[in-house]
Amino acid sequence: MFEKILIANRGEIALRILRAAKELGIATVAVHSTADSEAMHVKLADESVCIGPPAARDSYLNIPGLLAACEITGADAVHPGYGFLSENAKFAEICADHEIAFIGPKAEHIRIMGDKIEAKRTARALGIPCVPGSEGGITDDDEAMRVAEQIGFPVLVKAAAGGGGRGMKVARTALDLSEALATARTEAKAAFGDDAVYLEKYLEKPRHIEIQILGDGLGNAVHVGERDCSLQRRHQKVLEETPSPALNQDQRQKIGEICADAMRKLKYSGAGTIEFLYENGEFYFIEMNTRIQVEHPITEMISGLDLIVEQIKIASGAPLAYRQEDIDLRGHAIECRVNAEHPATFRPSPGKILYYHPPGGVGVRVDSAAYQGYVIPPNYDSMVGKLIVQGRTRNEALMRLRRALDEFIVDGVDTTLPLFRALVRNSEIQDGAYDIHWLEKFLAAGGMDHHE
Amino acid sequence: MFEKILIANRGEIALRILRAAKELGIATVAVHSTADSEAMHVKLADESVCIGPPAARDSYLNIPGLLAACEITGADAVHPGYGFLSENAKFAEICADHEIAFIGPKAEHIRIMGDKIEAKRTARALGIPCVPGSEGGITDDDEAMRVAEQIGFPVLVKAAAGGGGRGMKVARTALDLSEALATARTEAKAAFGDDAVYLEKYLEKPRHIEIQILGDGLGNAVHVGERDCSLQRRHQKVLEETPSPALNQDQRQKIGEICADAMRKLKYSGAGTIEFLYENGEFYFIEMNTRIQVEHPITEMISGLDLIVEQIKIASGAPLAYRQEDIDLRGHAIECRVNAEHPATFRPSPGKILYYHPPGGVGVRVDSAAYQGYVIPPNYDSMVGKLIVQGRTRNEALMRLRRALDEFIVDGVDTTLPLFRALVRNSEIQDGAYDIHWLEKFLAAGGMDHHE
Amino acid sequence: MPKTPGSKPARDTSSDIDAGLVREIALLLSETDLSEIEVERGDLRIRVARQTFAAPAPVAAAYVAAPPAMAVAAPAAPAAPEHDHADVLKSPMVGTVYLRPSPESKPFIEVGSHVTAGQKVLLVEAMKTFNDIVAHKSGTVTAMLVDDSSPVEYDQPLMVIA
Amino acid sequence: MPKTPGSKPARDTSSDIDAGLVREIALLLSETDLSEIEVERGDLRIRVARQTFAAPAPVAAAYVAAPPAMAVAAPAAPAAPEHDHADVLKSPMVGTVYLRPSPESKPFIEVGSHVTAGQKVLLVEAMKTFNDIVAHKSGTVTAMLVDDSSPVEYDQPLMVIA
Repeated sequence: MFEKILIANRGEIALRILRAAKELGIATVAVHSTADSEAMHVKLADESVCIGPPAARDSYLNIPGLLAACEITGADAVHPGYGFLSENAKFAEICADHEIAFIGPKAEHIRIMGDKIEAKRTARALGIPCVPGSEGGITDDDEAMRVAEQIGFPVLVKAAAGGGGRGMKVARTALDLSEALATARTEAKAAFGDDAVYLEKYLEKPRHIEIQILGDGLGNAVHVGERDCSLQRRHQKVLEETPSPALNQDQRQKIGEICADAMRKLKYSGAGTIEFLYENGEFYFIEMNTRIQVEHPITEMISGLDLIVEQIKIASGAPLAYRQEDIDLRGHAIECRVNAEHPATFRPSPGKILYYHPPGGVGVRVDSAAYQGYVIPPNYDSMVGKLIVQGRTRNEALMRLRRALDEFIVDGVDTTLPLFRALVRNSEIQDGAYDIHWLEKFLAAGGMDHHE
Repeated sequence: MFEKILIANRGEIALRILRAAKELGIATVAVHSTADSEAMHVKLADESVCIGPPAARDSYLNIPGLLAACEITGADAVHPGYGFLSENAKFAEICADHEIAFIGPKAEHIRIMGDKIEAKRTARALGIPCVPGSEGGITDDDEAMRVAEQIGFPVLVKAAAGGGGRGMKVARTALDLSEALATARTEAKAAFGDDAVYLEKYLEKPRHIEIQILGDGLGNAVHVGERDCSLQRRHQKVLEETPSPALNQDQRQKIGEICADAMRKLKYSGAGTIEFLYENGEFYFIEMNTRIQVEHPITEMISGLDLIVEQIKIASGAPLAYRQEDIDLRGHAIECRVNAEHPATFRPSPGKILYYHPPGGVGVRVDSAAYQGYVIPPNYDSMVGKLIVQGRTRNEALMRLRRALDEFIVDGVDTTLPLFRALVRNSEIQDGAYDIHWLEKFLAAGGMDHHE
Repeated sequence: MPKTPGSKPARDTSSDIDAGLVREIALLLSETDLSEIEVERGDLRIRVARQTFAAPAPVAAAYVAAPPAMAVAAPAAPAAPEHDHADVLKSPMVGTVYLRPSPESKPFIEVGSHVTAGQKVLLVEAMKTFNDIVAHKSGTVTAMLVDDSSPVEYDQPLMVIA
Repeated sequence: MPKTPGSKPARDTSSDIDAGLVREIALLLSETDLSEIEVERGDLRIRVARQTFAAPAPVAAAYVAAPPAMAVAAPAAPAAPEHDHADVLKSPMVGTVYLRPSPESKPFIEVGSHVTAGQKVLLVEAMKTFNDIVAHKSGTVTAMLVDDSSPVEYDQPLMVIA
């Protein structure tokens, strides 16, 4: 096991990693920019090192600075958290070159999954379901119809050379197809000088469902259930829950096993998340994140695993201590990402927290680096903390979330707490009847207009 | 189910009950003395009623005031918490007379268990093991030896008419017995004018182990494992854990089943705790508490049950929704009672909390009615709150407790946090090698002398 | 580090600021239990503040369903400070207050009535029992703070006898 | 906890500001139990404030094992305020500082040395690379704030050139 872990991150995830290290009896080094010298994890760490000015490129992304900090403190491992250098294959390699353990997967796997095309190719090869479509460009209408019927309507006609929505048309039925093809080709020709198009399955109201996996790099891997992260605004997850209200036990087990099996084949090492769009019972691979994710606590709540501890153990060379049949998921968990933003306009609200009182009691977990008197700097993301609740049933979790939200006080800055207080009282959320467009529609329809 | 619950208590248990009621969608009425108008549960309750001046006898023990508060708010149930009126059979009866549900057992069972002699008689009749001894007074040495050999040495020779330690002698072996008998008789004669003595098993280093039970009053009952509450100071529990480091699975199951079976025979209704002294593999009944206990959260952490919710459901007439085989205890939980007292002298320290920051993160639960700016009144007990941790193993729970204690900040008053920081680092505590005398010995030996 | 706001260059002369006025306002704030006084006239602005640290005690967040219109808790607090403490007759118990002996009767007393110490002025019903509430001093009833048949808390102001 | 040292007058060097007025307002704040006084007139704004409650920010509790004797964090804070900010040469990177080109050599400079802006005065090693640290101004070295071969943080004061 490691002697001393350097935490190459900030905010709540830095504190999360610090807590895991402390519970393992491992010494901690906090690194921080000049803007973060008052951060909670800096105060709690065994040692701290200032590595640069506020701009992330000069501090949290400053590889020489991080390695120098390892050198002067004698840290033998680095945990990159999420964001920043967590999916930087070069950083993982440089750490290895300096004989510092990178707590994350092999650089090779970070690199593959960081390249959209390579990731999809790899996923397909590993048996992970992807969005079906034509293999290459299509010029012939009859061929297009054959492919469309094979993948099923609606289909998306896309310029092969395209991007940014230009030359994209949806054909909802066979009757629409030739017109969609013609229009897409004309637009593609005009925009890119190339009228080749390809077809892809079009998803109208997908959910975002992701599978948590753990592998030990020795060919052992398990899945730890799914997370439903469909409540998003501008592609940012807002509220996550597990299990997904949309899946049954068979579906969960099937997609989970596909993912775990893929990771066994890949000899993947560490924690990872395979993200899917889900519609009408089918899963479609989006990408794989080769790091811990913001929403990992809900998986911890229902599995009893400590995912950061697992990451550390795996990075230290330990094989998985459990097999798939040992993973026993129980109850229901929900996470709200509480941001320092106006709950209706989402205008960021950095500044000083004048009063802070997190909720407590049974089934409530708060992962937050905030405290009364803490100044949320304007330089980084606006997360104040994560409120996580668990219950034996989804209803119990929702009722618990409601009461916990009502106890949570953060004064001095705007927060998104009122948004969650509205969501937890919304009947569609209560019914689990939402997709990735739901939240933006709710906001556009004035769902938060009555907020003062 | 009830429409509105009046919470006839204060402090953290009042908040605990409020949280459970909110999660069940039941309206809440907080009652409070004039000293508690700023209490958190008063602020969070749907309604609040001031029922009297600070003295408990005029407020929290004021039965007419509580009933009037029910009347004017229309509450249809009362939760008495612990302490105050929670084990007052008369209050339970008066509630019934006023058609207000008392969330607790039948008055009859409160009364039986409130009478030491009656309780022991009932326990014995129900098959619960009690301290073995002679049935009545013994005058003959040979008979004494027979009884002593039957119950096993060491034995305690007690004046039948006695009390207050007068006429009590320990005989560690058969060789000591006749001298002990003679001395006890002489003392008994001198003190009480009666030389009749009786014998009882003498426990040298017992642990305090208690069994949580739930019954529905219809003959169904389960046990929810044990709690080891051996760490005590002046008969006050300080730190509790479950499972007990002293029991194995067979012992747990055996004593648990005895208790559950006794409650089935009794048709006990609600939550209750059967307290034992435990030594050398044997259990000896002390008393039964017919209410929720301070340390109930550790049982919740390993069972997944919400015991307050269960109390409410049972009081509303619902039969138990689970059988013994459905109770699945997992992992390990520890509770620290954080009091506003000096950690070495235990001098109470009421006053204003100037800064309050509870710990967070995985496996940490804080049940506390404190907040920054809250004034701990001098009128009641000194509890600031309870820190509860859970882990998959005892070691994980201990490491988690250590890091959570280091995050916990309560400024403005003295607290016992430093005591717990010392205990969690003590090797005997880590080994689970403690009995009911351990803490007082630790303190007497200067265990906290180095505390500033 | 939080930068001090307003580091813009100052060119104006400061001599027109009346230091005495600032002092007076500051002392005024000190004397009172206010937390902030701000005075503005033309381009002159004076603001004095005190962090009373009336720590925003945990309160049910705004979204909490508004409590049912319950007369019990609300009136007590605002009403009290307006009257001399010694003049306020407070409820000795929790219950329901009655201003008249029976629904058909006239009220025991009304605003303007003269009462003598010990005189029955109200009833509070608790547990089906009617409890006499008597005047704590002699004087004139200058304000009635509760309505007939309304619930009252312990220590809730009932009327003012001045 | 870090108490705000007395008062914090608007940060400016303009000679137009009546220092006496600022002083008077600051003293006024000290006298009273107020936390803030702000005066504004035209372009002039004077604000004095005090953090009345020394909010004890979360700190590792007393029982936390004392951190290993690590020279990195500690010296920076106390050393800095003693010197005029502009005179302090700070580390542009995290690493290990060396006062001499090689273990056998003499130090680049010593207290009392005269240096010219741009002159190499120290080395900071990071990732096996030695980086020249040059004087940010010309003057006399009046204090050396780090020891040879000690770890330094970003922005940590290294020496004073006055």
